[in-house]
Amino acid sequence: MSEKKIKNIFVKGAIDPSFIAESIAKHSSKTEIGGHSIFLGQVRKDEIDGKSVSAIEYTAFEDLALEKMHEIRENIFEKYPLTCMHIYQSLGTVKTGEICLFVFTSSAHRKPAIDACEEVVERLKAELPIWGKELFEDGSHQWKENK
Amino acid sequence: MSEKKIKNIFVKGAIDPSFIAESIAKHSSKTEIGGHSIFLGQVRKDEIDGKSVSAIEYTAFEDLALEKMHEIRENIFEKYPLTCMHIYQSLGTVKTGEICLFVFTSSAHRKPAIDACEEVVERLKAELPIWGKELFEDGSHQWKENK
Amino acid sequence: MEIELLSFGKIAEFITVKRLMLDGISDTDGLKKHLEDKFPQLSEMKYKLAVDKRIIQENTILQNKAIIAIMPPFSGG
Amino acid sequence: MEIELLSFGKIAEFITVKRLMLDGISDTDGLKKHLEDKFPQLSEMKYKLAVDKRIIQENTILQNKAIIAIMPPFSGG
Repeated sequence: MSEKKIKNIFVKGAIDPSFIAESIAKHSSKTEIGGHSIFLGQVRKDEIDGKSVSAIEYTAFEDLALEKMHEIRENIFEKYPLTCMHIYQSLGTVKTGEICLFVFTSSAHRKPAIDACEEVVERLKAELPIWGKELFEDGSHQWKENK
Repeated sequence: MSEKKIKNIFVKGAIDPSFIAESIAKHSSKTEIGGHSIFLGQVRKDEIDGKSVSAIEYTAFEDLALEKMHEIRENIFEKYPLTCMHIYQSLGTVKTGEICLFVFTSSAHRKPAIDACEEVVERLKAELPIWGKELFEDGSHQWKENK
Repeated sequence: MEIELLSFGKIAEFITVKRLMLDGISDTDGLKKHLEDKFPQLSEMKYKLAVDKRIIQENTILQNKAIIAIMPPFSGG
Repeated sequence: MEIELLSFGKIAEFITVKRLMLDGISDTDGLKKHLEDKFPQLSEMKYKLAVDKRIIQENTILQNKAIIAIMPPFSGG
């Protein structure tokens, strides 16, 4: 992991469950793995002042986000004995009920995969320059804020 | 959750990634969900004294396991604000690289789903009367022990 | 008194009897001693008993026709 | 000195200028004051600056042709 190979994490639009299935299936040849931990973000139909969110439109400062993600990835691999880690974040429009984030970690024993997955999700939300614009059914919008 | 409806968790053989994809896809209509946490157990090709595990054969005291799982499920729903929880454990033979456990929790915000998923995995492994017999390539076997 | 025996995992490899007549044994402590005498391998391992599908943590009175499960450490997941 | 501006999220709705000529401003503290005077909405919100793709935590000297990103709180995931 020491050479500076920046992996892309961004995908256009929603993440399809069949893509998640393919990702999982690819790991069947990695027979040193005993546990996978997956986090999926799904766009919630929040109601604000009687208006419903119909989609979130994601934008990012992509270069900076990928560099930051690379740094997080290296930290996480140093900290946990992981076999693999895969991260996908949507850009563009993702409708309510669709998947916008897919974090996938694997390790020989369950604990590192579980802990690393949670830490990646927290750090990604706190540190990556990505913005979600909540689009309402009436055409108005508001900017999402992470808690 | 108070009526005594015991759900089955056992599936025959390995859990197919396409089944996991279908499970995820079914949640797109539950638009109050913001986060899903998934744990997958995969059969590891451990080497013991130069012999490789080729599969694990799972058996269970099914009635007791399902009652215990029901109790755990009720505890978890009392403790965390979850939208849903799904649990599948293989019985019979699961080959190395295949999935033998699928725990899937969902909630409006990420934290309850993540914490509940981890707790269910820990409790399932500690409390459910299920046994894994590690089959080696040479026809011998040993009984798995959870850590 | 007659009880039904269910054995699982590694224990099912050496306790294959399904029914047991018990004389002078009235509780699970007595049953454990009886089983460990009869199956010395059992005394060398950890195991739990369930009586009528309830895992027991302490000595429990046995009823006629009780179903006793003998369970080695769990290894599901 | 001339700098390039990249604005994101909510901030991109009111800071649309892409280039800025700065007179008598040599660091990010000076730039922040300048931007907040020019765009009062900015002074009412939290934001971070990145200089040449590095998020800065403290006052930083600006070079000519620097690329400055103005970023509201992140909300990815």
